[in-house]
Amino acid sequence: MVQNAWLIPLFPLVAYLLLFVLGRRAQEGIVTAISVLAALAGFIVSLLILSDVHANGASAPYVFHWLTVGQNTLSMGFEVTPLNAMMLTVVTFISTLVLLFSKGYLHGDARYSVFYQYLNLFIFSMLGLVISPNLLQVYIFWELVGLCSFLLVGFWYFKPEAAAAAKKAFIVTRIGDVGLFIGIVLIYVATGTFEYSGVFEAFEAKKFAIDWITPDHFITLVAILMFIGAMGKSAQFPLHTWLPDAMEGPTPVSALIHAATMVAAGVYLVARAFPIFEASPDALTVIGIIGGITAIFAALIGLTQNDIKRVVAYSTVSQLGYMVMALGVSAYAASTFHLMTHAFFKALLFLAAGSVIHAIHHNQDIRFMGGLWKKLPLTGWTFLIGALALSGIPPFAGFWSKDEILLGALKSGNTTLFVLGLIAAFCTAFYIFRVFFMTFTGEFRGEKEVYEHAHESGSVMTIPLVLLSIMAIVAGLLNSPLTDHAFEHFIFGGGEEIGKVYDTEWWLAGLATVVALAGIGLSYLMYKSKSINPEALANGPLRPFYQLSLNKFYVDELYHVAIVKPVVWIGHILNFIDKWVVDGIVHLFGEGTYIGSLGLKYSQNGQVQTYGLVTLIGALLLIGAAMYAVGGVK
Amino acid sequence: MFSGLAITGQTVAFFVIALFVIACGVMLLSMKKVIYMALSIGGVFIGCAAVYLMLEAEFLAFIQVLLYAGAITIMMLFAIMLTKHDEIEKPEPITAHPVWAAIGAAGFGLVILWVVKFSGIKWPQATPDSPFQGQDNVKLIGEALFNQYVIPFELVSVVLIVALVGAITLANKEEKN
Amino acid sequence: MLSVEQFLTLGAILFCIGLFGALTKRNIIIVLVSIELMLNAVNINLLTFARFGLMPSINGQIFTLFTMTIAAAELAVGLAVLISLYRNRNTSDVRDQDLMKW
Amino acid sequence: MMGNLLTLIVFLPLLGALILGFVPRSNDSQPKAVAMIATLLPLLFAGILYANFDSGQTGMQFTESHDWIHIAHAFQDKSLVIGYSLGVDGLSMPFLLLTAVVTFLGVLATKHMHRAKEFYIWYLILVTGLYGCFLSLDLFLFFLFLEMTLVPMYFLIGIWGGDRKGQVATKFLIYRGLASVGILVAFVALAYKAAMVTGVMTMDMIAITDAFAKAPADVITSSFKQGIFLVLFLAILIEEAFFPFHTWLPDTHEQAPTSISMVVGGVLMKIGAYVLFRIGVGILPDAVQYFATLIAVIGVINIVYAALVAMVQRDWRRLLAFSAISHMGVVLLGVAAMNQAGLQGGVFMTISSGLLSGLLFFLIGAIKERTGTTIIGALGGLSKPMPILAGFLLVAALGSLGLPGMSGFISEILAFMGAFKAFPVLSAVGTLGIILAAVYLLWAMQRTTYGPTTAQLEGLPDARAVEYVPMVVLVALIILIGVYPSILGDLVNHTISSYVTRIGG
Repeated sequence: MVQNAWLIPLFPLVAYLLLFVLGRRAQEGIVTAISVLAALAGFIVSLLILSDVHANGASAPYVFHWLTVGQNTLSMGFEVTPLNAMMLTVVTFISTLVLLFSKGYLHGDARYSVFYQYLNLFIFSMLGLVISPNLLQVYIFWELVGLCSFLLVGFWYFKPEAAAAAKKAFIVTRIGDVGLFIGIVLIYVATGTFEYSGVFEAFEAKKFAIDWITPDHFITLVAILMFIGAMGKSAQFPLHTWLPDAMEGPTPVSALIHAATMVAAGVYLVARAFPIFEASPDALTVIGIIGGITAIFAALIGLTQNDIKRVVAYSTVSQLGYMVMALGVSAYAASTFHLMTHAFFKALLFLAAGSVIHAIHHNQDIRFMGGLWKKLPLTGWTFLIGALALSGIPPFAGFWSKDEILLGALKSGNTTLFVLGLIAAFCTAFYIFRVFFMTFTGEFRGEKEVYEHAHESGSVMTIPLVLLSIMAIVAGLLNSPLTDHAFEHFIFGGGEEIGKVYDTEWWLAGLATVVALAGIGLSYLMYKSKSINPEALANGPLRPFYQLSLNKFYVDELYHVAIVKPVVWIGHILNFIDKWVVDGIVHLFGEGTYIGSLGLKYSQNGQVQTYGLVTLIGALLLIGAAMYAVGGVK
Repeated sequence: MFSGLAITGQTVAFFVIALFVIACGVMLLSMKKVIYMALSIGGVFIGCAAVYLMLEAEFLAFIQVLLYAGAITIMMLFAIMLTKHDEIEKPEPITAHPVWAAIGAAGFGLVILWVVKFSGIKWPQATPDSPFQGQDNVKLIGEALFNQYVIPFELVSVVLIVALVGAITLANKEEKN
Repeated sequence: MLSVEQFLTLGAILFCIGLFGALTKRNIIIVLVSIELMLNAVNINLLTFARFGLMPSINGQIFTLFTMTIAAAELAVGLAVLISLYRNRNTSDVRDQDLMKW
Repeated sequence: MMGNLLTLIVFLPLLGALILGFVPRSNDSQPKAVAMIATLLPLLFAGILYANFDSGQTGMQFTESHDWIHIAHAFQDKSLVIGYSLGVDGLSMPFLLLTAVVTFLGVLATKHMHRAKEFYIWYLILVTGLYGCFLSLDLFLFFLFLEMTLVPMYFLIGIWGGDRKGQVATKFLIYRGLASVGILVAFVALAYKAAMVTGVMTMDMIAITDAFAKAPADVITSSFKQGIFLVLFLAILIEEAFFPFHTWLPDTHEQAPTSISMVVGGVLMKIGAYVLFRIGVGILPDAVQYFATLIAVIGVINIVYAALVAMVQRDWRRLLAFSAISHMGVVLLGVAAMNQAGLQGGVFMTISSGLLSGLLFFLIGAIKERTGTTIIGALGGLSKPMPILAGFLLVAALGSLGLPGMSGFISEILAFMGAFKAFPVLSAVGTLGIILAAVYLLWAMQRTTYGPTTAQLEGLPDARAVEYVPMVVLVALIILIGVYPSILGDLVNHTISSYVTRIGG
């Protein structure tokens, strides 16, 4: 079965080409049918492969020749490992549901078919990224998913904010991508190959064809460069700013790309290339710190945001921070496990949020929501499940995976990271329930008419919610003591352990649960029972902090002043130099010649005899000069 | 300069002719009336024809008389008649131009004289026997012209035709309007 | 015995007279005449080498013949231009023909 | 047939120009038809050549060689031999195909012109010059064809250009004329030195290459090679519009008509790169190696400088011109690396930049035709009235900023794979260009096709049927190279390998 893994990305590619040929006026039903069927077929093949891998372990990569460079060959191909079999399944599963959900969400949009084209292209690229057997191919699809993200964020091109957000998403991730680019090119220069296997061997042997740096430093350098790529894609601090803005895109896009799949690609890359990172303790420390900072930073911002999608987006950033932190403390299994569970419950949260937004006519501000439980019970339930999973309440998925990460952080001896993670967990529970209470309980604060018309969407939108809810509940059990850590065994492919694995500490699980419950409780007090007035807090003692959080710690503004403006200014200065100095010198020659000629033209008096005389004397002088040159008159 | 030059009939004739030619040339420069200038050039042409004879180019000497002394001089005279022929060059304030022209021309002449006389070039020894001895000059020219130089000859004839047509057109143009 | 030198000297003197005339005379006809003078000087040189040169041959005479032909053509066109000019501008002074100045 | 195919390719356009001379002036469609045939036939022949090309071979193929000018004792005892010789190898084949495609599409892209007949006559002469440059195996012949591109360009800009056409045409002529001087000096010096080895002053490239390859060090000293290379390199900097000799390019693109912009950006500008590969790397590899750092520094300066300047341009065409300069900086960086990946990346980038420039200038021309402007600020929301054009513009911009799956990416990564080996730090600075390319292209895209549509842009027509041909062909080629780079890589691989082995590295 494994040798047929190439079919999985092929399905969406074929779907994309079909839709492209059908054109933008294809019927919605046909478009949806093609897309969903393709994704479903991919999902089924993925499941078969998953079981195959579960039984037989990883396979060698299948590669074919792509380009010859002198004696070296660059190849493309595919491979199946436990990690990417898991990813394939998750991606195709969520893709199927999101494609289905979009039928309701995008219904009636003039560019409905285009939307599905882009989504299919994205799914193809994401799957291609996952099954890549070498870093070059990873980079290719890495950029392609970025492109699709750009296209989909800017799908409503006529909205200036959407256009700006799309551009920002592409450029900020590209800054990271350049890090990755340099990283893989350096790896190629040093090892002569892009293939994972060859690269890992070289890194283990620490033998590199590079002389300007010691092998150890080289490993650290490359690891950090590659991690910069991951930072961009997985929205790690300080390259996180694009992800919340990317919420300008349609909500299904946010669910698929900016929650479940693409943003996890950074984590996936670090996990897939873990031997590179493992070889450099310094790089791992950096990764852990960045992950920890991101987790707490995004969680703090999430506390005060009012846009329902942005809160969920910041929670995504925060959770990605968790995964990265886990990798930084070598908790490989925990990280990949959290990657999977997070994909389920975050997609769920986004789709539920989308369902809410769809029901109340594309309003996203939670200050103008409330009391929607009565109107949207199913959405309410599923959102609650997602929120519980995110908060880490047992037995929901998030509990098991987050607990593993905290355990890893604690056991690695890095107490700071552990404490950061714990605080972030508290914040997470608080803000997601803040959203829940403000959206579903109390009185509706928007226009009455909207509330009257709000109703649960059709089955195309609710079925995905239900399915994801189920996964959000049960997925966590896969790596619990109850199933004897089945996921861990699977992800290690029956071979030796990657990273570090620890036995469950029940006291820690209890502590995490208590912290999460505390967050929920505080949220309940503030937004449900109203026994604490949040306004008073925000305007009172916590005002500076509230402002900081509300304005996202002014990171965007800082970037604008410190990077964007100076670069544009440099551009203007250089343009000025180009126009007036470089081209100015050129024009100076031109003008100088012209002015000189203006004076010289008076020597042209039109008298043929004068010309003749001048020629004669000139000739004589030349003869004299020639005679002088050959040694004078003998 | 002329040391070692035996005084023979030939040399005497040469010097007489040369003096005549140069004198006519100087007259050309110094005459005031245009018509005299044109006449003195006739003298130069005839003198040149004599020089050609001394150089054993009988045919060319003949052509020279026919073409230059005959046709061209007459054509000049016609041209002068058609323009302001009685015009006398007015004396002008002396400018630097003629002075420089004189210096230039003299300088150029000196250079050539230097090359001819003092540069130490070994000129080929003059042979008393003519290289064309016993051969008919006209026949020689004719053979060369119609064998070796037939293409240049044809081209020259084309040039002449074009010049003829061109000259007529140029001179005619005004009368139509 | 006359040799190359004498004829060349004569040619040089004639040439210089022609040159001076061409550069200083005001009447266009005379300028043309001066140029003819220079051509004649050249012809003398050609014939000199045809007779006294290292490899005496008839070629020099042929060249002279061509020179004469071209000179005749030149003069014909020159005089035609002159007539035309005179008709248009009523002058035959070289110094008045300065349309090509700046 | 095969024997004379190259001559046919080179001179068919010229024949077309000759035929155009007999077409009545008033007719508008006939000149275009003639021009189309006169560029389509070479395209077909180039296709035939490509089909019969043996990419496993390093030498010249389909060669034609005739003695042309032979002057005995031209230099002391050495005779000067100039031949009419044409041929293609793995290096010139891509350039030949590029020329064939872009020049044909350039005719298609030409809209109604005043004085159409003269336009096409000049255009076809230009095309012959371009073909000749890439196919000549003789330095003299090459130079002749190079000059043949110069004069038509002067008139094409000077007559059919924008409001500053006179000034720009002159600027173009002077700049490229200067470059020609440098090239001529270098060529003569090369031939002269080669004569010291072979005994015959031949202008034949192959003979000179061989002579230089096996000349003992005391006959052709390394300082002499370095001197020639400096002169040649200076000429290439001008020819290729590198900082600080680049200012003719933005002006030219701004003022030239669309099809001419396509040909300039697509082919004409690439002659400099071709000379760099063929003469610089091919004949003087040790000099290139000697100046590698200098070349790399200039390359990096170009990448970053041009990208920064492009960022603040107001006119699409100027922006694209600077973008092309920035891309060609990558070529210099790749060449400076003097290894397989770098050189191959350089060739890839040259071809890719040619295709992308052709496409982008075509699209901007199409937009200008509809909206009457290329000022970025005056456009906006074009996706609504013309989704097809906007879509293609997006594809072209993405290709230009190096998106994988298109030709720009594989070129960039190959060049950097080579460059990082030789100059890690400089290359790292050069990668800034990758970010900046995204910044300025997406910024311009955002302002042009995204956002609300202004009232006067509402209802403008989208792409016409005939406009699909250039767009689809160019995009197809760009994607083909991006997805399956072997199609280009296999062509150049062996030739580049033979260069690399000559360096011994």
